[in-house]
Amino acid sequence: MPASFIPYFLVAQRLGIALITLVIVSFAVFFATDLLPGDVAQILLGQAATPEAVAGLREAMGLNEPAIYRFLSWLAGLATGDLGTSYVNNMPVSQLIGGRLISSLKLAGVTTLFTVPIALSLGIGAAMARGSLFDRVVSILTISVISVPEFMIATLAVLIFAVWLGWLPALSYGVEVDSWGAMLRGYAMPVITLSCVVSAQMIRMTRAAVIDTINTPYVEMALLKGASRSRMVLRHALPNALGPIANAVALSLSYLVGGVIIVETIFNYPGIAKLMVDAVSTRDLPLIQSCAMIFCISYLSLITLADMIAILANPRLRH
Amino acid sequence: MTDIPLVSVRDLTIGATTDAGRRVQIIRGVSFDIAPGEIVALIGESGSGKTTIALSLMGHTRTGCEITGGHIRVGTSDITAMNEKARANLRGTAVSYVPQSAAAAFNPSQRLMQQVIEISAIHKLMSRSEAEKKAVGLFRALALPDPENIGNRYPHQVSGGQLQRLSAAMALIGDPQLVIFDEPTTALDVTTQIEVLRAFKSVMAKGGISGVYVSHDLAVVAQIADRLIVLKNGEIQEEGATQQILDAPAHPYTKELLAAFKPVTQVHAAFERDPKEQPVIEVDGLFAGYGLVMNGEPQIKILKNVSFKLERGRNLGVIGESGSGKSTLARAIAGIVPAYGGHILFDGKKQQLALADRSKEDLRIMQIVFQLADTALNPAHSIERILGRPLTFYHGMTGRAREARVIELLDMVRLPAALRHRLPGELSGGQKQRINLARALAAEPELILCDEITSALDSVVAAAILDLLKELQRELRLSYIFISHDLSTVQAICQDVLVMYKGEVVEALPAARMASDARHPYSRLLISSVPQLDTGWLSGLEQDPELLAAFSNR
Amino acid sequence: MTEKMLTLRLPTPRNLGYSFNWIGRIGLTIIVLWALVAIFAPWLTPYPIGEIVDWDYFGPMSHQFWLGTDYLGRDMLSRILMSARYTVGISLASVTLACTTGVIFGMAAAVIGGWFDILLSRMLDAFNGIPSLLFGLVVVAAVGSSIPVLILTLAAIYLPGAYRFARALAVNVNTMDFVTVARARGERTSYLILHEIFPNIIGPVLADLGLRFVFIVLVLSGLSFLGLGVQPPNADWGALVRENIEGLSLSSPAVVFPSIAIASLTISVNMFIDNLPIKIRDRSE
Amino acid sequence: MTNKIPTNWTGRDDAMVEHAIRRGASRRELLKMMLASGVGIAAGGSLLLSAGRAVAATPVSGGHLKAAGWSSSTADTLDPAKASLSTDYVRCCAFYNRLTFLNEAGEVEMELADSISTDDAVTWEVKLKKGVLFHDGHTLNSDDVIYSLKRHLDEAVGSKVNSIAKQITEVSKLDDTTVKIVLATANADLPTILALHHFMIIADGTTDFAKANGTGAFLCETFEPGVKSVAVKNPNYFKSEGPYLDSFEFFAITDNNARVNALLSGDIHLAAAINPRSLRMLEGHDTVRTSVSTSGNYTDLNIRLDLDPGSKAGFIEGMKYLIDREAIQKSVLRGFAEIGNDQPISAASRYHNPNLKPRDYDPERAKSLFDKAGLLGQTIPVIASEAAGSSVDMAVVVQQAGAQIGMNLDVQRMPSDGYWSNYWLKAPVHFGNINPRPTPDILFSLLYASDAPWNESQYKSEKFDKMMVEARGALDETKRTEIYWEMQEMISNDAGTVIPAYISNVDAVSSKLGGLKSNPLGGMMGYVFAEHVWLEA
Repeated sequence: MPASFIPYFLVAQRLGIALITLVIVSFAVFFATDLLPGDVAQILLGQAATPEAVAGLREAMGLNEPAIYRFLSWLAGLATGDLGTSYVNNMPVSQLIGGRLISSLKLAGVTTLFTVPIALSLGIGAAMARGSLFDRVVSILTISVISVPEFMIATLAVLIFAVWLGWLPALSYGVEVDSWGAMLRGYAMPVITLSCVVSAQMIRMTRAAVIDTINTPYVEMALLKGASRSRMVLRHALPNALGPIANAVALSLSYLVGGVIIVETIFNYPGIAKLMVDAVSTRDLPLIQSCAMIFCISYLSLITLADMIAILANPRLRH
Repeated sequence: MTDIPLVSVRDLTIGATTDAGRRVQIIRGVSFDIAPGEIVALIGESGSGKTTIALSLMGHTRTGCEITGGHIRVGTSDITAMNEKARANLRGTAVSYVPQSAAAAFNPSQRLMQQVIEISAIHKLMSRSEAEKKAVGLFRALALPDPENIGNRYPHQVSGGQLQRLSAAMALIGDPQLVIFDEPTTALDVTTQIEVLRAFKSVMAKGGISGVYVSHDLAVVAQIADRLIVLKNGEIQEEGATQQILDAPAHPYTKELLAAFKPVTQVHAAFERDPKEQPVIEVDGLFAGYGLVMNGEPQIKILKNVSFKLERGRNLGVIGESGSGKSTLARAIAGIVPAYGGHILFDGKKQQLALADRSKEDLRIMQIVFQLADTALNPAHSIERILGRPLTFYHGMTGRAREARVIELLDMVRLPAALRHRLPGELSGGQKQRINLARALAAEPELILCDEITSALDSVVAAAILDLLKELQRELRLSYIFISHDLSTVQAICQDVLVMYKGEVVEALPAARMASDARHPYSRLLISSVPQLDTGWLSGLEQDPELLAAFSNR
Repeated sequence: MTEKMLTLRLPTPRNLGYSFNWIGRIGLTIIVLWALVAIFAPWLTPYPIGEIVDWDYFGPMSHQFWLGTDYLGRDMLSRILMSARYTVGISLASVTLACTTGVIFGMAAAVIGGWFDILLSRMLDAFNGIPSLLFGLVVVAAVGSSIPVLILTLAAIYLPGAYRFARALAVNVNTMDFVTVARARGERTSYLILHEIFPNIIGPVLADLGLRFVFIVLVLSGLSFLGLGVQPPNADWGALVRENIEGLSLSSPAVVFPSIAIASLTISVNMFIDNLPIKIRDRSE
Repeated sequence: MTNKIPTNWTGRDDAMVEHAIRRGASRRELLKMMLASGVGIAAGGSLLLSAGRAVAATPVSGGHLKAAGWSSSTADTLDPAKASLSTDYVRCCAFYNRLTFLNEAGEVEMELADSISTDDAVTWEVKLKKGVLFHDGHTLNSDDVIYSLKRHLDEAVGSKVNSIAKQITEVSKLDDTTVKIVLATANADLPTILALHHFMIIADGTTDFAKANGTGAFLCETFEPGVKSVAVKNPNYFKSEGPYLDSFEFFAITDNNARVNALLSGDIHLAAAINPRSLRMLEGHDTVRTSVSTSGNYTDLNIRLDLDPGSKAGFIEGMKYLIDREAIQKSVLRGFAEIGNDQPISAASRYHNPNLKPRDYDPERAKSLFDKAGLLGQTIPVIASEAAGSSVDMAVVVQQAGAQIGMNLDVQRMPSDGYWSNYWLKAPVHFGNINPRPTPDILFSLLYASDAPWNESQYKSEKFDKMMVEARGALDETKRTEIYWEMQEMISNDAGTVIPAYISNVDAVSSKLGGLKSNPLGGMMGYVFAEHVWLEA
């Protein structure tokens, strides 16, 4: 094939693999759900679940059809872009997810915009000043930050900024995002909390990757051209460290879609993670499936994106 | 030449700190001058400190090292007195550097032009367009193909020889008074090496630029340097005009160096084989390649219909330049790269083509030794473990017996028994290569495939290794297939030679009469390109440009 | 991540032929300290872990209760000491398990390559796609809750990450000549993996392990809400922070000290791993 | 890494409401009047109410209220029949009305019904208020009522009160504003039962509950299950009083701490059902106050009589002595509870048997009992879960007591998820959580009759069953009380349910919030707060 074609080929290949993975996941999730005791009818009725009531509700919900059949019909629907209808409240799943997905993505997006630059600059800084006091402080700091439980950071943030200082709202939800200021205020605390969780890995990986490239002859060559240390790192080391860095960033960020349940709970942010929890606890198969798909897709697309960046950053693969 | 030298170095001492924090002197009181327009060569084997000295002229020392004494003056500036910033200002403008491996010294993710003119950008010497114009001029001067556009390419898109010349352009862009060449041609094929040397020589002469040429290869240095400084263990052994040193070396070490170059006489078979014996190995119509295998054929085909026969006790040399497929041949024979066509007979016995299908015994009798000893030895294993494994694996040796044998093997390759507790990282290049060899011997093979095993070594060390190989051959009735790009080495040990080009054998010759018998134009080109220990050789060398154009891989 | 950060030029005693900088030593000391606490906890605790010793709740530090009391009025010191057992034990066990299996699979994938690699990678990616909440629930439902199950679950959750990481490293090492030599010698895959590749990736792997350890210590407390955690009245540090989180606004020691305990352990583990003792070797060049 | 938090699916909320109608309350007066003169009672209640308000601070109109419950999920619904979480009750109360409801005093008042009358407590006649408009503009009539009541009998609807509704054999239309209800057996409690939140009146033929169409004080502007709902004032509400708020927003903050903090930071005006532990956080904040309502809700330790170890004589009694009720009341519930005496009728009910004293904490006695049962020193698993409020802490308290007498109680915390379907009623020794029911009769028939669907301890006694039926029919008050007292005694002594305490409910509210009365009927003023409260400027 022509060299210039390689990236497209790679993309296609990645996408193919991603699709296969998705199918595997949906099956796995489905059987996992099926393994769980109690079904949606039983759980909906909760304490009021007298046998006959359950039976009646099951009948009405069409839960008596074999599970595999229900799954396949859901899959078939998915193929036509129909995510199915929630067992629990007969609303189309797409409608249930829609808004929440967007808010989840918003949060993830803002966090990314906030965290990535900081994490990268810290990592690069540490690499440049390797072995220096700054380097040590950063590495200890990163560990300390992630070793504080997420829910504690969140609660602390609320206490300080909302209750004691009253600068920020305690709830990230219901903030009218009319102005930039309002948005910043609204997102500040969840973002801070999440950053603490996801940045550590990025910082460490960035530092390692940059240090690896700093030891290469072409960076020494830059030095022998009279380049300043910053130029050496930023112009020569960094571009070649991009691949591994992108990978680390992607892995950390993949947490931001499905993993933010605690933040959603404490700041009452209507995201998709909480939706998933509800779905599982009500055994709402179509909803569970759709959420799982979304998590998986976001994870895979991030990984794929990272690969793409790695490819684009490397002329050898690009040309 | 004026009287005041451009560079003067006085009692330079450079110290290094080991892992354990122990201080060692690696340069011990070195003094020398370089006149304007003069090219001085620093000669010595690795560890002699030649590169360290050269870099110190730019005020740069590698991590762990630092200038502990003496003075370095370049032009009007006192390098040793300067702070890092002032030194940085000097780099690229007053003194510039041409690295050993341009392939590694170019940033893979930047276009060539950008890197070539970076110096002018860093020191704000001229506008970008001027710089580019100047660069193109240098490209032309350095006889680079398509000088207008080559700058737009990425490093991986040009050949090694071209990269090396580009790195020269990179060094010259800032009009330095002094250029440091750090083994600039070691990594190149002989045919390419000639062009590069020519290019260097002409631009240096035109600009009247002084140069420091670091190399272990006397023959190359002879072509380009006015004066030689012979180094060993961080001290100057001998210093003098090139011709004078070549003709009348005073210092024994210099003599030793030269000795490594004495033309080899015909090598005889190591021992008489009895005629009934089968050839140790016979290869017939071998095809091999890499990549995805589709309907029995790999995507990238390297070897095309290679056939040869090697009698017991004789050695076969395989020469050719990078990309000629000689290494692939070794790997195909060893089964690492399974051939997809042809036969391999060992001792008349047909061998499976794929490694996986061969029996332990078949694997044992044929061992392969790789070029780069550092990557061929597991850095995490002690020497004892490295040598011990094949003993256990093939001969089921353990405990005392094994240790005894390891010591024996070390002795065979002329290494002290104490070495067995070391890690590869702690050995010199030569020592590593010997261990590499000893590991092969541990299997007690009948045939050893030597893939460029001497090319990474200093000439003296390499010579020693070759002698070792010969001795071992006599003692152990071995046969070698000796793969190399360097004819003199091949001639030094082989009776027969295969010349390979683009995966095919273009000619098979008796080693002794190569120069006379070679018919195929490529073989002739190759042979004529080997540098001679004679200052006039390069300038006198007549080569058919078409031939060059046709065969040297740029 | 291999290279040791924070190495100091301070002279360090080399009686063992090892150089071990002070940061590494502090780390090790704290780890050992907690390990000892974990082992001898039952003899150290002033009160039974579950006993309500004070009608008041979120009590302050006092002579009677050194670290105050928790939300039920139980002695915090006793609870932290006892919890050390579960936090240290379970976390170490599962992180080791996750990394060992992950690394072995990763190396195998790199060495064997081909379909094995693709398949394994896909499967684990897929597993990553399954929400761990669902996974946790299924585990409880299927096999019930016990410490071993807990350990296995944690390990399972962190296996894919370790795998990905190890595989990337192993792929690089796998291209080295010495691996080819071993292959040409006819070595089995198991040998290639364990003897040729593993020693050369152990450094980064350890560093990675350090980071995972931190996460596992925290996730541990999360699992208890799925009924998968340590059963009451016992708890792990994370759970202690959780159950006393209301005390945060009162800056009660009941929430502060468990957090400190967690931080001290996780940080020291990383300090130790980043500064493992290095054997002193002098280059002969 | 942290997908794991408690799923807030506790059946606990379930019928938190019915608690509102804990006591058959006004039934005596009702009966008197009705039986004396077969005339229905006029709705004088509203007068009473307004009188009550007159003394209270003067209401302020307008404002946007933000209130936070403690649980919500995608299962949130506007279908009264399916209502199960506090959030559902609050919404239903805002958007719909019932035929009757119970005021702060627990007395039956008419809401949509103008009067309810009967001669024999079997056949009832319900007259509807005239000119009550649904949000969609159509006028309330018999058909709406008939549809609303009948759908509870249809299993496909999945009604929570299906079992209670079963006693209704006929609902028929006499005229546009009169409905006839016929019961299977005499039950004078019908007006009380009709006050259950599930019996909200919806428009005839309604099947889509994406938006609410009721007669309530607020119109449903937005409703996102598991997220929030926004309600705006109903301009033509049929009641003379209220609502005062222009609009109110209701959602849930599941994390107790977050809920309290949101209140403290002024992001919400009401934080429902806060953990007594966090009361200390409120101290020193004059912007907030609490409203406590004592309730009959309880978490009980269930020991099945039909399984080991419960089947061994003495074990259950032993456990009743082993449980340290004071510790539970003081430490676990922080004093916001009344100590219980192992039977379901709390002191708040007029049928509560005061002679029945709670058992003392007496480990020694328990020890001898266990010894007798031959269980001493054995390991007995005790199943608890976050699902049954405070059960885990209670379990630990018992466990400690057990440890002192060499009784090894192995507490096993199970996931909230699916607790009710997987462990409740099933495990030999487990915790449950029961919400109050309007009448002793419902409680008994639901929990202790031999054929009771939720017979937590598998208590079976023909005598008990007989007494239950007798009491239901017994129209003489003292007689009935007598019977109920004896039944309580039987449960307390013989049943396997250990009921250590009745748990109160604590709401924290902004001091701006006016009109919210501390309400004996449950949190958030019995979920009807929206139409009664106002925001001080």
